[in-house]
Amino acid sequence: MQGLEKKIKDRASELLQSGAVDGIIGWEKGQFEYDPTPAVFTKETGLDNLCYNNFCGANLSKYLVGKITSDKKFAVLLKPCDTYSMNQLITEHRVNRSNIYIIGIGCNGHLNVEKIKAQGISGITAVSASDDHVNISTIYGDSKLAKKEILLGKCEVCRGNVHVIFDELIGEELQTPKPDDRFEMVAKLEAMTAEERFKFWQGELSRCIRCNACRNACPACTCRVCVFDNGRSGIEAKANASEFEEQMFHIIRAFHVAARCTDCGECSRVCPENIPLHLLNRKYVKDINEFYGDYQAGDIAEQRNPLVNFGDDDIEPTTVSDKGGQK
Amino acid sequence: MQEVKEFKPNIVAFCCNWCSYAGADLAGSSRLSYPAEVKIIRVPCSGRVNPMFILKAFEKGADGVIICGCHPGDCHYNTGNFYARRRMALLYSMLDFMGIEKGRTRVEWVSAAEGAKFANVMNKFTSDIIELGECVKLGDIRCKD
Amino acid sequence: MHKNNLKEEIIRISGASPNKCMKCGKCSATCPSFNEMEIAPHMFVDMVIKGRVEQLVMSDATNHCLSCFACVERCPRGVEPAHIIEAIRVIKLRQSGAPQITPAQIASVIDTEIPQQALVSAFRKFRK
Amino acid sequence: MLNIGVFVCWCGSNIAATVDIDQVVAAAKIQPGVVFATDYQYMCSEAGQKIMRNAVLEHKLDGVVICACSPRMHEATFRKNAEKSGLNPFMVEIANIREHVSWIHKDKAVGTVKAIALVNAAIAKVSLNAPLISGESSVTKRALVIGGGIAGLQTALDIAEAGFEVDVVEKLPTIGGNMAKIDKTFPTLDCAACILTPKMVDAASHENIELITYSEVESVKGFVGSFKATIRKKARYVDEVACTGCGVCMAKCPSKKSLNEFNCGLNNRPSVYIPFAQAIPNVAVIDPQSCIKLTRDKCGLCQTVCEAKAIDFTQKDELIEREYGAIVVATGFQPIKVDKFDELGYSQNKDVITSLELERLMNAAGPTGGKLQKVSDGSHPHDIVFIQCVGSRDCTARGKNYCSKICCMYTTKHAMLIRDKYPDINVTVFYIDIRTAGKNYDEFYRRAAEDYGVTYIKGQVGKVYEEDGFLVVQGSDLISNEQIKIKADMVVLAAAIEADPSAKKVASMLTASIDTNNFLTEAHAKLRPVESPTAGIFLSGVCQGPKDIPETVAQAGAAASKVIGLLVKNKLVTNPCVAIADEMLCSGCSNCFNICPYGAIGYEEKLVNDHGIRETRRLAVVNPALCQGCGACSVACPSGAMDLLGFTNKQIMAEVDAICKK
Amino acid sequence: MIYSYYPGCTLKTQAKELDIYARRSLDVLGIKMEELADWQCCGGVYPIAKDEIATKLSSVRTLNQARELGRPLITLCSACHHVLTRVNNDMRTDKNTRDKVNTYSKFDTPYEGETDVIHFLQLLRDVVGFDNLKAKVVNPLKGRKVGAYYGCLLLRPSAELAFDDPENPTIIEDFIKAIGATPVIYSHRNECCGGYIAVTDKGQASRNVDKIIDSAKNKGCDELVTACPLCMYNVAANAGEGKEITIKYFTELLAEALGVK
Repeated sequence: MQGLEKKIKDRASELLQSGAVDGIIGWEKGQFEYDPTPAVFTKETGLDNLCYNNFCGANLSKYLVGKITSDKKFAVLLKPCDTYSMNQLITEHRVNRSNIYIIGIGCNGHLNVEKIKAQGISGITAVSASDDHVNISTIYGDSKLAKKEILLGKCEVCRGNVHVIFDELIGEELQTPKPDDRFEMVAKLEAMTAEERFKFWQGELSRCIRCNACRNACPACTCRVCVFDNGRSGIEAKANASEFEEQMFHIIRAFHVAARCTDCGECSRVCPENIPLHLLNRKYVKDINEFYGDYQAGDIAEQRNPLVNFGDDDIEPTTVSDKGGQK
Repeated sequence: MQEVKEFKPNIVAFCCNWCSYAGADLAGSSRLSYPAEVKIIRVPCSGRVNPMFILKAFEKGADGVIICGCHPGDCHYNTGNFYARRRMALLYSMLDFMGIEKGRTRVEWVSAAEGAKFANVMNKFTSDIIELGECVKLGDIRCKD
Repeated sequence: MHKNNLKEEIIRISGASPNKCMKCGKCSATCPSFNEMEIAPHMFVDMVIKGRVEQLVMSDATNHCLSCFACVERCPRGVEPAHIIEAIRVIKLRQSGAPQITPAQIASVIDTEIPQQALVSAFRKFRK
Repeated sequence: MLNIGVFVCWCGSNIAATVDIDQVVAAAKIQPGVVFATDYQYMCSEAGQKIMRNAVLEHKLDGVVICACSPRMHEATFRKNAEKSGLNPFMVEIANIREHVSWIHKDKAVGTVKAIALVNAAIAKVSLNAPLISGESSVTKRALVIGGGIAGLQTALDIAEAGFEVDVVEKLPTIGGNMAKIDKTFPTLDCAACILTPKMVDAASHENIELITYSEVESVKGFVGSFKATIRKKARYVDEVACTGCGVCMAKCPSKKSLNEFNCGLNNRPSVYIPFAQAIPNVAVIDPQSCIKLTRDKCGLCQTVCEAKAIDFTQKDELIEREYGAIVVATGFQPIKVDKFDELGYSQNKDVITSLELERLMNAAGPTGGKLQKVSDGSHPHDIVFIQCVGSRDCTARGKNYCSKICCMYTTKHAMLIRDKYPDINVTVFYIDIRTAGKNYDEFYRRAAEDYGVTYIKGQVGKVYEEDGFLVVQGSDLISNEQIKIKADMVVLAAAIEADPSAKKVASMLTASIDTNNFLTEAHAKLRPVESPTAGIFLSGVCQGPKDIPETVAQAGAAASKVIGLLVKNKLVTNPCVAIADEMLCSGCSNCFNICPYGAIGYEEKLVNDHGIRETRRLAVVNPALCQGCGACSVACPSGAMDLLGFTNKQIMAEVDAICKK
Repeated sequence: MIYSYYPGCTLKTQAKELDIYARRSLDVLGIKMEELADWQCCGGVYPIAKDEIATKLSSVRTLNQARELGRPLITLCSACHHVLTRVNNDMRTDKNTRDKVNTYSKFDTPYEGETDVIHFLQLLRDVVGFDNLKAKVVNPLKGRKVGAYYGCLLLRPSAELAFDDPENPTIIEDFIKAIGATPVIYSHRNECCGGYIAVTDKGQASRNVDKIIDSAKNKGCDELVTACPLCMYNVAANAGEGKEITIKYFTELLAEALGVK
């Protein structure tokens, strides 16, 4: 990983120096090993702080949305899964492709610090990972954890090491984690009774504090003005006034990104209440695959998504609601 | 003697102007009765029905929401009901996934000539909703008096 | 039983819809037992509509319907005359409790070739 | 806040009998914004409209709610009235308390409660209405008629006479339709060919009419005033211009075993053929199913013998694109297949035929040269039995619910013609009811019974079977209460008629609505009988429902006059209820663009000033001339930037609110 | 695949031929059919009255047995086929009957009409295939003019029986052709023989049968075949003086053609 970071820095430096780009969108070192944050590097000198480690899970593609009207050119560091979001943004004209230089970088899975902490580990000073294991140095000593246990949710269901769009690749040889069945949890919920499902979601969504982190992180939530902030939409609301509004916010949010969501998992990653929001999106992904044939948002640019498309013999909503989840 | 208050559901029917609203008119002019709990909102096309409308209706106290449009292939605007079909299939599936009773939402295709079908659909839907009872899962805390 | 109740009972038991009849006579045109029945199939339907059901219950015509379903098959309105006739026969048996056939009678008609099934059917049809 | 006026109509007793008008008025009065509420016996009458106009002026109303019948009925009336009083017509909303309340809820208390809810919804909506201004669109001065039977031809001729160009698209190789097969017409017994063929010639020679035969409309796009149609002209394998119609190819063609469709399959025709002698265009066509050259690449004899060099085996289907201002559907009918009614023995006995087959057997241009003879052996029949309502008035899966309307009269015509020409033939008609509503129709039927000695038996037939070389017809004689058996040499079945199978596809293509029997639906059963609910689409002939020839011709003329009324306009007023994108909210994501069926949404790079930030953005722009107002885009838009005027998100939610308030 | 088989009462007694020849023929045709272990009487006639539930129970027990074996149920007797098919259809489509029967019967799983009831002739047509049958014939019945006598119960009501065109059936004629004989089509082949009326009014049965025989002879039938013991009985025993005609079960001709009679 460290070797890769070096390569990225060198390349970034070259790009800035030559004037090929006006800025690099990457991750900046935080206070600790495990809290790098997305940042724009416009000066070579700042590149010292650019990092690429086991905690660079954030999807940077959305940061280009804000640059759509800029006449400057930016390079962006994208892991394989992030490139799907980029492709989708290009399809929806939410970024200006000609002003973007995409550096596809290799990935062998990123870690969830909360999961590490949950194992009772604190005072982390350094983390190094192999394909299977992670060595964690702390001020109290070292420990070794199975990597699978502490991966980010989205890495557990990794979609592979292919960059669907890029201008150049660095470190693409890295081995991405072997994925679990990403629909397992959705299927498990489907198999519950309606009552159980209701209880489950009530329990999860009642924790929502409406901080909008999910919305802000989501690379599909790129509306200039969100419908919930649009005074003419009839559903504008700054905060949840009732349990109903919690449900409504999340149903509408999931619906608005349905068929556009690349299943990048950012929503759940950033949720301060650890609500598994990605399950709502993933339910739509699963339904869309089952109803209209397999579809992956962002794997090809400029394709019509299933919600702006139709077939003559599509499944009837009545069939869907009559059948419903199991039981 | 204890008075048993009969449950009167609140049902919103979104009907497209060209087929289903006309079908409802035909049910009217043919004097085919259906429950008065069903109240129709005219929209140009089933493709105009935003999932937000449906959720809003539940929030405001609806116990059932039904969308009626032209038969697939016969949409006045060619394709509106095809989109509606996909949107509603996904929305209904999500409501079910969140544990909301699946009978509270429905889509039916009713042509301008199907007055009898309109009445039948509304009779059936209303009796289904009565069986489900008041909608409490959606709009838990809505004002009740 | 009041005759209106009787009419309702016939409709309930038969599951048929006499009001759909458009009086075309196709049932009677089709019936192989037409000449055996003092009341023809179309009249059964018509008399049920008009509520003249006592006369039907009195009649022996029900015992000559073969339940061959030719009228049911061909009726353009889906009226199912054979089902109406059967309902009247059933009501008649239930009301009177008097079977149209008794084991004692069997001896006289029985021959060596008669299949069991004929006896089973006849007993099912004519007794309660 | 607007000043809203509410006007509750009694519709005589139609509404007032089951809705408490006073309560509705009282409830409306206390709604926010309502400054005036009243009721009147007939709001749509001039007196009623005047009440509304006066109130608008007196109370300075800027929003009006009419509580009356369906908006599909009188929305336009009240909008026009609003305009007269200086109010924007789109500041009027209708609460439908007739079709949706008073006519279906017998309990007055229940009806009143629902009426109040609907009125409140309309008030809630109108308080969010904004004045809308209609735009204009142009009219292509050309009409398309689909179907070249008597209905289509009459419509085309009338439109052409008014000076507009008309294309007639006919799916068969010749125009003429079903009427061309008929020998005589009721109740005058004049010769069908003598009426029809001159019309066919007129159509062919009219400078404003183009006949596009052996062709089908494949797709139609656009809207009233500017439709774009794609027409598939099927390969005839014969050069339509070069062919002289000499018929030599027909005589020489060695493949002569194809059933002659024009004669209902009663005889055969060659693979290269002219459908009938008076066909228009009078040119040959090759049947690719049976032609030896086209199926096995042998023969080609016709090509050799054709002096005009008209045979062209390489011909391909051709696509023609045309623009039209109006489209007339005249797709007609066909008799149903009667082999599902085999108790009547159609598929088991050659001498059981349909009425249309009898028509060909009695036609001088038919397979027997007009000599009535048994199909089985060509002998002279002595007893002919007609059976009415085969498949008509039949609510089972094998029949049609409706009365086919023409059979009583044409059977009477057949019976009379037979008795007239062959007095030795006994004619019996089994009927359920004889329906003769029409000028001189009942007189015609009585003549058949009284003067021509046709025997009419009230009752249906249960079985037709062959015995000893005769047909036995076993039926009911309901008057004498007998089951009777009649010997016959021929039995003629009055098969129900059904909409032509192409009607369903055509209706779907035109987004014209269709009923459960595949007949096209009229915009209003009484007031707009020749218009489809879809603007610019008109109905002519049996495609709308069973009709005889006089009715068809009358309706064809009516459809033509509606088309002329449309084409004569230079501009049409467009519906202002169109989509509109909010520049401040649009993200330029293209969801709406992808979904729009009319191509009405485009994108522009536009300089915007968003709270002081000036930048150029990619924004959706709706072309109001193209937008038809379906609103599908407004749902595809996640931010709510796209909305639909007249049916905005806020308006619909306000209605939802009002309705759900308990 | 193995088929379950429901013989019914009469096939064990008066109509043994219908049963025996069917079994022998199937051996030749290579189809395995096992008689249900303890079948009950179908009830003889279909209970038309909507409120008669008890009279449907015995049929349902049989149908449920077949379901438990998971095999289609073959019938031979027209009456049994008619009753089982229609009761099965009620169990599929009529909630009232289904609920009441299941409440009473207490099967482990409620019966909902899962069993497929197939008449032996349908088996020959749809599973064996008449062309294949023809190939197995060793003794074609050349020159025999055979009339198919369908009667009423196999064909009607066609919406439920879905056996063949009720007014112009062809299945038995196709069968006759396959075994090498010449089918004769006559008008009264789908008319009722009188059925159980023979028990109470022989005269009526006789009058019915005579019409059928007249119609058959008129068209040149030498013999009739049937699938129904009632038809067999009425034609054989109740024909008027001088009207008699040979009538056999179709399975007898089948066995004869296959050389196992």
